[in-house]
Amino acid sequence: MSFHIAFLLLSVSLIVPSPSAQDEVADSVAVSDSALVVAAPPTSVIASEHEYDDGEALDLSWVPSIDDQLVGGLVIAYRVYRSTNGGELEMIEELIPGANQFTSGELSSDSSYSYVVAAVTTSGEFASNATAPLSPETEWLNYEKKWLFLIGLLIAGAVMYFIETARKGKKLFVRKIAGLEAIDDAVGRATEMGRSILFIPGIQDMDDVQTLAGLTILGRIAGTIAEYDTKLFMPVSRSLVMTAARETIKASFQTAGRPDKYSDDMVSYVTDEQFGYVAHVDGIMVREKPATVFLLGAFFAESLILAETGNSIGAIQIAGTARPAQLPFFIAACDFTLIGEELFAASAYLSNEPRALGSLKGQDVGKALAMIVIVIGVLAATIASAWQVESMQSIVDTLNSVFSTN
Amino acid sequence: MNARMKEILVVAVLTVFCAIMYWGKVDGWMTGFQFSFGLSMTVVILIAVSLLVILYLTLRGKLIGRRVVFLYVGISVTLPFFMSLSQEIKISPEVQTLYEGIAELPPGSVVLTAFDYDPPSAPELQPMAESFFRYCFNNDLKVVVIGLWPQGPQQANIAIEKILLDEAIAAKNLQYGIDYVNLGFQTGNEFVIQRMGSDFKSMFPTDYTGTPYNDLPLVRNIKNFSNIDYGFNLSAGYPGTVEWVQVAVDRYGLKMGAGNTAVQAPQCYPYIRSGQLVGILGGMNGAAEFELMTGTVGKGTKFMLSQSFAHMIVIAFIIIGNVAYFRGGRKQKL
Amino acid sequence: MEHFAIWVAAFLTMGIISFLYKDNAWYKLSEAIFVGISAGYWFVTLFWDNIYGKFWVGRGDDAMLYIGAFLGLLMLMRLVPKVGWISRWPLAFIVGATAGFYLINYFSSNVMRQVEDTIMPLLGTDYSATTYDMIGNIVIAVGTFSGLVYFFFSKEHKGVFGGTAKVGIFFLMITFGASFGYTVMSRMSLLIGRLDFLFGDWLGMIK
Amino acid sequence: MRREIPLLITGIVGVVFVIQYFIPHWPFNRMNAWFSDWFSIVQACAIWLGALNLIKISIQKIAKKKKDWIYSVVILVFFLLITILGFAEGEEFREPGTGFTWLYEFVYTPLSSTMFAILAFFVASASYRAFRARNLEATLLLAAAFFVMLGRVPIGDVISGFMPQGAQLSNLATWIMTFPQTAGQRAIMIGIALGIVSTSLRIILGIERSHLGGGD
Repeated sequence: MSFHIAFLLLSVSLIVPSPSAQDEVADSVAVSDSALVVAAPPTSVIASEHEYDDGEALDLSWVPSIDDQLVGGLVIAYRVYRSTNGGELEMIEELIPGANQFTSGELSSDSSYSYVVAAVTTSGEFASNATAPLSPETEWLNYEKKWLFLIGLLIAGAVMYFIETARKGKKLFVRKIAGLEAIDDAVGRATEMGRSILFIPGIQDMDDVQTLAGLTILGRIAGTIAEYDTKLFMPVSRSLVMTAARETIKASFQTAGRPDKYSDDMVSYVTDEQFGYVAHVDGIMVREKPATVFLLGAFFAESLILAETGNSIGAIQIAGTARPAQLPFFIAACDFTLIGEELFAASAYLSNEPRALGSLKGQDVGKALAMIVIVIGVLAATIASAWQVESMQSIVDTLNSVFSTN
Repeated sequence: MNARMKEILVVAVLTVFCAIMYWGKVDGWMTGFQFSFGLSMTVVILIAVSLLVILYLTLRGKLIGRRVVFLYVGISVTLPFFMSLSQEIKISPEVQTLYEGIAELPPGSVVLTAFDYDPPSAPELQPMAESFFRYCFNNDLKVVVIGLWPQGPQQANIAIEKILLDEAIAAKNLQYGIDYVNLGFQTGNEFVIQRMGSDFKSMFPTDYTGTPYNDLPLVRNIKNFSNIDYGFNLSAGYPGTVEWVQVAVDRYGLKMGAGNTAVQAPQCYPYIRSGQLVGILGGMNGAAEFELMTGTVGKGTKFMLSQSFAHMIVIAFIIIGNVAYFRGGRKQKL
Repeated sequence: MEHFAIWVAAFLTMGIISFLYKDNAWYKLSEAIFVGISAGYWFVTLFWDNIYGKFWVGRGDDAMLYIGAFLGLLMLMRLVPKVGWISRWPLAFIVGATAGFYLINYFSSNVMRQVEDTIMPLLGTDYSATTYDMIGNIVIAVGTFSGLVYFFFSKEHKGVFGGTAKVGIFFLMITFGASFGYTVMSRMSLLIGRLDFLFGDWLGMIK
Repeated sequence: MRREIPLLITGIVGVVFVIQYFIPHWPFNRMNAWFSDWFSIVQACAIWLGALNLIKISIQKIAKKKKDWIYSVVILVFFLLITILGFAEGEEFREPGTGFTWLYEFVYTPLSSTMFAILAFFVASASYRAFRARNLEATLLLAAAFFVMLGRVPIGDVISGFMPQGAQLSNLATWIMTFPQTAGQRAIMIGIALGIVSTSLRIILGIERSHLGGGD
């Protein structure tokens, strides 16, 4: 109870005006030597929970002082004061005239806070009543993201549903993807020519899904390589990728029944530096002249240097990346290119495992959903704006709010 | 003459060339070397004629190799350095909107600039950094620099040092810590941005010199993105503009513009359409346009001539390639 | 020293460029220097930044960092052949976290946001767009839709569906062509930067 | 067991990292930060494996006097040189004036810039070879590249100077970049994201697991 009384006192003292404000009043009067400018304080100051955060903020809103006018207004600023656990008021923010809300951050859910908003004139401050003490709360769920969650769940559910369907033995149709047909031929070609295969899993580390996708494809083709007994070499630019790539190849060789053919020397670390790595790989390419080059993973500017050098030595090149910026170069310089999504589909496709193929079906559900929403949304928006149809506009607004990520 | 002899000859010629040039540098007669207008035109015409000869050869069925293409690219980039020709520059809408976004900031606004590139991308991005800083300092905007690439903050320092030598800006007597701060580099890619969303200080406990965050008046009161009026990202890849948009713009609502290498820019165009980015400076052309908008002449403008020439050469070879294709050289592989 | 430094830089610059003619000793030398220097650079930098700067300095404030150090230690177990298999644990951890993080981030930024942005009126009276924008909007809607059709795996590209997929390929080709053309500029400017170094900084011919 | 535990770790960690996005509460709100810290520490440990591998391969090459073994000596010398400098110069190894910085500025930087810059030549040779009007698709690729390339430099507008304002090459380039290019990019981006969702799910569910090796 004493807590509240303390606040009452504090706010009263602020209204007529606060000690700190009083000093300023005295100062400004002394300096400007003008008449005292009195303004009404802001009213209805309300502190409320800042929604869906981790308990670090409170929202503050108020009705601006009636003397805060656009023309001839007396208020030159608003000051927000905060008291922590009933302690002293401290100014935390100064806002421009016309302001009516503020989010107070850097709070802790262990403390309670009370606020006072003061209208500032040339003569001093005129403070509102203090708000009731409030502690920010940590939420367990961010409801603003509920649509994201639901749609994500829908698509993830679809993927899992099809995986399960496929596992039960139902045959699912997946169309052919051009570049993938060529992979086995490319491995075979290297064998026939008695030359080697070069595999580049991009230049990113294991914390990029594209590297993972590249390695899973490596896992599939390493089996074929083991059977054909072709020479594989794989310089990499990340130590973790080196480790993972060795595990991948080893596992594939084991599955193919050729563990004896595996050697750690197939994978070697060069350097983390993008262009140092490229300089080395370029050199290896022209010296070793591999018959087949795989470029599957996350690529950056080096994509074209590698692909052009590979082209100049006459290698068959199969590339794939999800970096849109690099796709044009692969298209221009490689024999086959897996465009974006196809890179991720490739390992599922190559595995011929029903479950993996099922996941591609699930992906299509996502695409179908996107297409349907685009068609409905565009039609509704067009009708709404062309013929001013309210109901159509509300469809558009709903779709926008559902798909909005903010 | 066998191949080995040829190589030795090339090296010898190159050595002599370098020696003469270096003597020219030491002696001074080489500095600021320029072709006259007439000579420049002659050189242009000579290049054009030689391309026509190649076209003729192609029509006769003699295809040129990739080394000839390489040679032409080298020539077309080098010679314009010394030519006295000028060209007109036009402002594109994405540069216009970016400029307007900065121009509406009142003096004293805090601008966060993220330097996500390294020296190899400097030819494109450094001119942008320089003209951006020049604009900010001239208009009393406060600048906070960070980098998600290790060499980024160094690039920022190079640009700032250069800009501070400008007379108008030197006269302002800008103070480190008050008018601009370089918080340095932090590892963690998009996670850094994510954490900056709640607390800058936790990611940058000190600036690049080791001064504690709280001892820097400019940033002392900056908690997170809500205290930043404008974000500007100079990016050459990952992590870069895409990550800034995904995290800082989408999650924390930062208003943001970007300067990208020309290769990075197309990927960010969807973000302009959707309003996630205010505008983009794309490549050297973007840099030159921004220089024009802010009324300065920097390297971006200067190198545009080489740029134009190089483009013309590439286009000429595309035409020659197609001529070769339609003439029947379809089976030919370069 | 300054002179020497610029000569070294120029020597190495030309060594790399010489690769365009063919693989040669000058290039091999530059390449070997590059690999050695850059591997060492990252080796040292990662040690000071991550092991020292992140873990050693910060371990007092954030006990969670010990988990990272533990994972790193498990990774190093690879050096001991008998217990090398344990290094799969940190690898599994990283792969799992990456998969989870990418799943949700790409879903929200690329799927949700891009779909939202494609929802717009193609034409209309109260819409302030010009004809230019209208045509553009139609192009975007049609292009995005047909592009998605192209990526559809569950249906053979035949009939109307195949026709739409074909339109999708056209859009993809224009996209790639445009990106390529746009990139030429950037690549040329890099070369401009290097030649500016050779003719400006090294030979002093450009002011 | 050696195979199951890693799969279990991947699965659990994957799920946790998905749901953290929706939960602002501790400890989920710290997950991302922790992971980035942990990853960088693991990365810094793993590079020892890489570096030792590099040294091992170089020494093998030298010992067996393989072709070009002399360059392996160069690699070793420069690797050791910068490493020793970097450790000897202590925490301030990156300050101006250190040997490490000198090597970085005058050896590392020019090399990496030049390697990047030779792309200019490859862009030209790739355009010369690949942009040929073989069929409708290739022609569209060629045309888009052609117009954007021209429109991006001032000389494009000199060529199209006879056209009215707003219909010049630079406008065409901008139009291609803003509309058809955006549409194509968008389709690619949506596709990629769905591909990532499904690949991530396959990893989390343990369907993709080759990177975790066989069961030895």
